[in-house]
Amino acid sequence: MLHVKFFASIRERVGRSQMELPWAEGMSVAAALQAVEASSGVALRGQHLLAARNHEHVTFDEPLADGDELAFFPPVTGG
Amino acid sequence: MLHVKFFASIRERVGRSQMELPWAEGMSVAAALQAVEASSGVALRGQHLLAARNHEHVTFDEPLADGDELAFFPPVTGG
Amino acid sequence: MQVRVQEEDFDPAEVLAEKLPSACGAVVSFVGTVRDYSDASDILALEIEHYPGMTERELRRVQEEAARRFDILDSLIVHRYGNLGPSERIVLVAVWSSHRAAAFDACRFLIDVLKTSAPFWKKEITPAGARWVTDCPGCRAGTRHGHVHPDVLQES
Amino acid sequence: MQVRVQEEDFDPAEVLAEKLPSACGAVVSFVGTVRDYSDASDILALEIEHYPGMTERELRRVQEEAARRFDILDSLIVHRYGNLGPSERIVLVAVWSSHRAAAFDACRFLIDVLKTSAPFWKKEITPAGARWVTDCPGCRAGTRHGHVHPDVLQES
Repeated sequence: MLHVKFFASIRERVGRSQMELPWAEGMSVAAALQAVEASSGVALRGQHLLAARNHEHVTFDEPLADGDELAFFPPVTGG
Repeated sequence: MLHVKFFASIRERVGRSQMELPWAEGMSVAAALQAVEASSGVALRGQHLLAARNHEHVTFDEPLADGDELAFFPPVTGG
Repeated sequence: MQVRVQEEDFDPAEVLAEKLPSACGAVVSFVGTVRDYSDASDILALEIEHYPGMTERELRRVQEEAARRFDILDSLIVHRYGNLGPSERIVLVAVWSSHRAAAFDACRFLIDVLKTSAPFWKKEITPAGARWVTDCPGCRAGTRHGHVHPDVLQES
Repeated sequence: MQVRVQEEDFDPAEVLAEKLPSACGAVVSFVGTVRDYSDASDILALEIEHYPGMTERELRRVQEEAARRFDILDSLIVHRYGNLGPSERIVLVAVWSSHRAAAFDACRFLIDVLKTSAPFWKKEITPAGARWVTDCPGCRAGTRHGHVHPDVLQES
């Protein structure tokens, strides 16, 4: 199982702050994003998007492990 | 008349914090410094020395006017 | 080194007074506040969202990088989230060092890197409605930068 | 813009809280404190001498130059004189600006220029006795710099 979180404009676009996704061997962040799009019916690919795996910034080719916390969010604007 | 002030290590070297000097037409800061040395018997030329005229940094060729406040001091070390 | 992520306001003096290493000669601090304007429209308030857990972790990572890069004694980051009105404090970054050059460099490094890596997002509440701040300098300049655009996933 | 030259201590929080222009987005401040060591010997205290009148004038001049060079809203300099013990505050420089880059640049400019032009002199009181701090970076480097050496008066 993957625990997926959404923040800021991505959270609003998806319409929820989190979802669970089935995990599959060899799954990357990009594959999980496709699963999010399929599950929510919302296209995210045109957006400026960052991903984090277990609280660390990762690129979209990062492989995932069962139980990971995955997050999608727009470029950060803190400070 | 010139009102001459000394600060920090220069004050201690001269042995006083101020003196009055007669002013002469065409007198420069360098000439005033020579007069200070003659009057105090203390050589200042080997020192790292700055000069100010009426509260503004000046170079030693700056001409002086009657009644000026002149100051000699070492490089500043504030902050 | 300390990181605080909190909803409540903070008193810069109080947090700075808590720590002063004895060999310290310089303290440089940066306080970011809510401006009452942004581009054309008036800002009534700012909503700051964060990612609990990751935000703290990322701020600590940035702090550790600053400690490696610069000759400093200590650093502190305080960042707020939630609803903030005009001129309220958002963030405080402070650096203690024996010498001022390292303190200035490290403080600037911390706030610059924090702004591009710590998961905080700002939403501006204006008379015309609410909108997410989407200022990404890298996107604007079109240069290679911190985040991947999914529309170029195939290339990466 | 404000300059304060005073013997008594100051509370950075209090002086910073007094002024906050409404368009302000960034406050950068520098606080310089007495270090408890300098080169090899321990510092028991610092005596700071100044030139009443010229010191204030020179600080205001530096402030005006910063206001011309950088896009800032306000600045403040507080500098103490007299007898200061280890870890006591010596100087505070603060800059208010809409954007942080200008605030950092102006604050650094103010403290750098202040250190080479404002008439303050430090005397270190150590267990081995008192000695004037004679740190002139220009003299050390042998480069052309802010003050004239009387031993080269003939050349100038």
